[in-house]
Amino acid sequence: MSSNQELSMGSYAGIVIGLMIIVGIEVVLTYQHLSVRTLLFALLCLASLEAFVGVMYLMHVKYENRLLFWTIFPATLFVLVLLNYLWPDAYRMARMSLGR
Amino acid sequence: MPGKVFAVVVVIITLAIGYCVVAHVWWMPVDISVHGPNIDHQIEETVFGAGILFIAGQLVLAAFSFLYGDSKGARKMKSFPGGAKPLIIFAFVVVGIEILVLSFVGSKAWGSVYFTPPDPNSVRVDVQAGQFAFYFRYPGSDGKFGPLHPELINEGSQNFFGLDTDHDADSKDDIVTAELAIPVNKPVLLTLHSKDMGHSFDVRELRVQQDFVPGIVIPIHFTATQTGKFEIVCTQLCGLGHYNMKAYLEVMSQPDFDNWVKQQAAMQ
Amino acid sequence: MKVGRKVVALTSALLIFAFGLLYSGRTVSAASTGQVTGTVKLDGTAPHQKPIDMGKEPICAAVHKDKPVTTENVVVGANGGLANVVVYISQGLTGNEAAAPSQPVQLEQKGCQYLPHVVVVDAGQHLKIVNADQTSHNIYAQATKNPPWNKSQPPGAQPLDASWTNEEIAIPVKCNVHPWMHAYVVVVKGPYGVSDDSGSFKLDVPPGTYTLTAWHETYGTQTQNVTVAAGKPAAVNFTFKAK
Amino acid sequence: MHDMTAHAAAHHAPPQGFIRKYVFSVDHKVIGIQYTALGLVSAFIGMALSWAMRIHLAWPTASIPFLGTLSPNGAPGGVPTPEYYLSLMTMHGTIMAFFLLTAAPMAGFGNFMLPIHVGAADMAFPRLNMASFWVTFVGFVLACATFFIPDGPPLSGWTAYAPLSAVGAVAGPGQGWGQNLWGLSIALFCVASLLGALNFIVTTIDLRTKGMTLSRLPLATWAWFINAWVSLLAFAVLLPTCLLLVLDRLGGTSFFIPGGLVINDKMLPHSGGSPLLFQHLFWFFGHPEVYIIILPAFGIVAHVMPTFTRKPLVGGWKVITYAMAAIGGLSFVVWGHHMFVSGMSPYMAMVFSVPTLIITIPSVIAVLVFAFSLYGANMRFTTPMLFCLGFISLFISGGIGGFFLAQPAVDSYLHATSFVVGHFHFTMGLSAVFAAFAGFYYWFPKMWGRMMNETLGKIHFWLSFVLVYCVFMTLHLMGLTGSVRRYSQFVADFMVPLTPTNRFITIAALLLGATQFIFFYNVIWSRFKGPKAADNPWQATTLEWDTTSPPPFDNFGGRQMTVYHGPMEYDGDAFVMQTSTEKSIAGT
Amino acid sequence: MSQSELTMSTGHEVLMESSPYGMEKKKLGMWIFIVSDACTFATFLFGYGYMRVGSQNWGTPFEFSSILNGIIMTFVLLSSSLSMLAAVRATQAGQKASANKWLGLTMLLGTVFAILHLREWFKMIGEGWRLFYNPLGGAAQFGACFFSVTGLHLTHVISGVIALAFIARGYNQGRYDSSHVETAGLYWHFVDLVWMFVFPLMYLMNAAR
Repeated sequence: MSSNQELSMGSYAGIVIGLMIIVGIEVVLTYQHLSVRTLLFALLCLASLEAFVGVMYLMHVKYENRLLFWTIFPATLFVLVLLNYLWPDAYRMARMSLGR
Repeated sequence: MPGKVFAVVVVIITLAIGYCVVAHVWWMPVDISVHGPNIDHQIEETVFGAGILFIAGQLVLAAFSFLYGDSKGARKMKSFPGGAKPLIIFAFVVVGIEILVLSFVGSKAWGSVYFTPPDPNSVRVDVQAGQFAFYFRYPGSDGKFGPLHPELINEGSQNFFGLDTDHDADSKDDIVTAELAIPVNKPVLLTLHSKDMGHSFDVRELRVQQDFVPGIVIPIHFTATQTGKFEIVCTQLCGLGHYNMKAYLEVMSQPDFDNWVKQQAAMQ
Repeated sequence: MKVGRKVVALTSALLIFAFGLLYSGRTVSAASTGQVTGTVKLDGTAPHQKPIDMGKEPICAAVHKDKPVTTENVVVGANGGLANVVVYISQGLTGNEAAAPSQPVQLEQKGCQYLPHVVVVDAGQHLKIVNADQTSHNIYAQATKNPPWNKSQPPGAQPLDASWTNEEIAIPVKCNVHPWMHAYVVVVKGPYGVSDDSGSFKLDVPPGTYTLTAWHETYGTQTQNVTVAAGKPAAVNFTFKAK
Repeated sequence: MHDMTAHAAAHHAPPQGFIRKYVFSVDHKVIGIQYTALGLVSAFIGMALSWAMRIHLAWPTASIPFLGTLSPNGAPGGVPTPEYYLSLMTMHGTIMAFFLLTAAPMAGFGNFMLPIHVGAADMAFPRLNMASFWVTFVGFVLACATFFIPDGPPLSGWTAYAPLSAVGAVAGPGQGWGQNLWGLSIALFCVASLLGALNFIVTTIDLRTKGMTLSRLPLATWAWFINAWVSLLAFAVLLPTCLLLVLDRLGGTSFFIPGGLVINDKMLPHSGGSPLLFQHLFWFFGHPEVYIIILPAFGIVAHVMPTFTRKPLVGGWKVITYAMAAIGGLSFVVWGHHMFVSGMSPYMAMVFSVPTLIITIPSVIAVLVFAFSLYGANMRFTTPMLFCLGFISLFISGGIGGFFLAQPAVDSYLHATSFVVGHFHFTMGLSAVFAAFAGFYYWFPKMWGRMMNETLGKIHFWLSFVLVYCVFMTLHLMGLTGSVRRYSQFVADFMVPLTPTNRFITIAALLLGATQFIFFYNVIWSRFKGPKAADNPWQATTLEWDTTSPPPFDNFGGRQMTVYHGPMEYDGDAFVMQTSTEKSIAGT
Repeated sequence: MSQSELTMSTGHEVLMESSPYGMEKKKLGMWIFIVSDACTFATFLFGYGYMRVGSQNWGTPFEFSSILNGIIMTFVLLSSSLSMLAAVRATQAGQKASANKWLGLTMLLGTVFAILHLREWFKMIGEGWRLFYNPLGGAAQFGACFFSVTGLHLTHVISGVIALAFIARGYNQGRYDSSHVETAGLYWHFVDLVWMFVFPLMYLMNAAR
């Protein structure tokens, strides 16, 4: 079976607690009166970090075959990046709307 | 035998298509706008470039089908000299050049419509598309458009734009017509907004086509160079009357336009 | 077992008798018809009716080239009579009025206009819709108390048929393809009268006391009570205030 | 490496009983035939709808037989009303694009052939495979049910643009429950396609028999594999779009409906949404969808042609596979060219125009590979081969339209004209269908164990090929006049003179439809009375010709299939099966 | 019906190409499902972002109590991931008893998450929030985006709990082995990681600050 014995349960617990700490940081940041844009950027970075840690460690991708990493991440990021083509039209919608 | 028949059929079809395109059996109407020639030039260039690729492709297919039919004797197979490399080079080079040319020249034509700012003193007309009719609004003598109140729209009493002439000073002199009249050789700025569905403002002769998107106002500008009566049609599916959603664009000389506006104002 | 059979015979006899009475009852009172006549006046100047620009449909624009068409929200005759007012009985119906006329009422689409502008049908009576134009119309009856009804009628198609069951005082009818085309279908129970250009109307009503309601698309409704004696027409006049 | 310990699961015994064997079967071959049958039924329904549309366009007052009885209020007396014409068009597009063109070549032939091509006994997840067919079938039933509900079928086109499709019954006839059922049907189709794509990917990766390295995969399998990835990511975006659309219609939300819309003098209780969001999300799926339709066609032609040119494709498996992969990848970057004039910001137009032009390069490479593989061949003109040649010619004609519509300036004139209709019918409609015909004639002996009649096949090809050009090239070139698509009648002044052209197209379309019955008759007759088919009637090399036709329940009768060669070991009349240990004669 | 069953029916070893991913086909299938489900969630979140950018008065309605509730839910879900890992470890080690314990704990935590979430939903519905009504006068789109994104996630959590129940039952009857439990674990971690995006974007971005 894929060798997933590298990490003991204790270290898994450490990783999960680490994720909880990141969530704590996110909450603290929320109440720091940042501008919406910087808060959004910070939250997205932290959430992506959590997701990356979660996928690599909790879901063993770090110990699986390299090809799995190079299949799931490019495919998902490809769609995530391309969906960003929406934003110019979202702002266009806000800027040129009839005020309704 | 079938290979030769296929080759002949393909050649006949290719020649027929070539004839239909070259002889302009179906072709664009004469252009009457300033930015039109750019677009026409772009279309003719694409017809020329893509046409050559089309004819070359079909003739190559016909030639191979003609030459390498099913000869009963067990002939020795010949593979294409150089394998696939020349094909890839051809694809990258020829199609690549065509892409660069088309996109570079094309951007100029596209830019002339969308990236050049409208002329400040152009004739401004507010166009509203609703389920199955266009209505046009001229600012009237004060040159300002009154605010729109969608809740006041009442087709029965011809209040198509939802103007509140009692309270809004600017709306009092706005002129609402079902026909778009514009002066010739003067820049025109249309602001397109939709009442309900997605519609589209398409005048073939003006080489202008722009969708109405409900919720936002889209400005387009052009200058007509010829007088005459042209048809505005809706090309975005908007429901059962889509096929009959049209209005007329009348390009007039400046004096005709002025007294047309006066005449429409009297009829409000 | 014998009692059961006797009971059955008795009830069926009763039924036949009741049905007979009901059926005959309807025709008994048809003979003595009273009449209500009157005029509808508009107090004040009629609001300016905007001319309709049919530029979109050249076929219809050509029909009206000489006489431009205006909106018909308020149609005032020569002597200030208000047209298109529907007068009907809102209370006092005794159920023995004349049966609804069987032949259908016609609503015609001619020159991209509905003729007549206000059409009245009895509940359950059929409306025949004719398309006399060379262009397609779609008839959209935006009923609320009845199921909405939306059908297209290409040029030269055979007449469409529509009927509404429950009473609805004004069903606005429009054509989506020509947004200026508007009409009203008024579904009433019992006798009704529509005021013509001079504002006069006529109702055939059996004798009795009734409340008459007059409805107009712009000025709303007014009611008046009236008692009708047999053979002597009762006069009722309405006056609407022009805002 | 595998956990080869014995599993407690029921082993792969062939099922007994009619239901288990033919209806709820988990055998990939039965599911493949079910998908192909669904595709054939959709083809004939779609064709009937297109007949009704064409007759109405040519003779607007003509009474179309059966239509009056099929839907008395949609087409009283057989003459379709404008809204019913739009409903016919919408369902023609939906049924053809989804239930025929996406389902038949990919899921139909793919389900039947992929496991055999890779030498496996069945798909990786057989029960999931059966589930995805039945979800597609329910979607198909929902889509057809829209004809028989009082509201009638939807009329917002197969693209169902936002306010018209999202606002509800107030938008006009057909937009009531018809549009709801359409949304649910397409959502179900997305779920089924996602499960199908997942099955294809895992089977191609994990269940290849000994020796079947990726470089020896048959090219049809490569196409289905790449296509599975494209449809996995594309349908994953269409599913939420359909859910949001149904939520807009039934939940009262307004993701796609802006504020201030007035219909019949009444303000709609929606605000905050944007039709552009729907167009972006739909076309993010929409353009990969048209490549989902054409990639299996590339795969089938690349698989069938070497058998009849008796020589490998020029450039071997690498060039065509990389071209297909490039097309699959680029297909996600180009969707904006559908929205040049539909309100998207004009700056984005340039951003989408360049990749759209770039995607023509791999397409041209693929066509060149197909065309130049005929060079020096000794072609055997069987029906599948003729259909492959037809595919190449039609794809060249279709691809040319792409050069025009990729440029925003040209598209501003040609958008939503019948030029576009001709373009996508050539690429999606005809090239994909001709390739599907090639696949059908090629694999019919293997799927049903009987040979199809060659003369009927050739008649079917020649008539279809010529009539197809008459119908769709006329439609394509007519678009240059700017004649607008999706019009139920031609009342605009510049379109009335086109009526003779439309009559010509209609007559040709009716004849084209009639020729398809030759094919249908050929299928039915050969299925029962056709001559028995040998194991390898076409002297082909891939694994499906290495087993009996039709193949037994576990495809190879328990034999251990070991692969030593690539799929294109042809040299004139000599050929080397993939599993034979002889020396390779074509070096693949 | 994987290849290995074939061996039983035909009696000899079926040789196959080794999978380049070197993993069970169940796990590979689950990974590919995760890719497509991630794109589905991404589309919902992009729709939410599009609505928020396009609207004028979005409003930030969440008081600290809802944020606190959100934090508790996040911790519950994260710890359920931990217990899931322990369950997988136990099944691989063959300890049936502790595997059942951990699986039971994971299901319990999942149910707690669902209950907390539904409680918050009903509180909001009680306050007047509807799919398209904002009692605080902000953009009415808030309800639509909130309920649709969290609703999709909640559906995934609930179906995850039900799937875990089936897997546990099958495991106890010996029909499923540790690879099935590990695949279910992958799905569970994925649902947890999607919450890592939903919580900040839906709760923290709308916290009244």
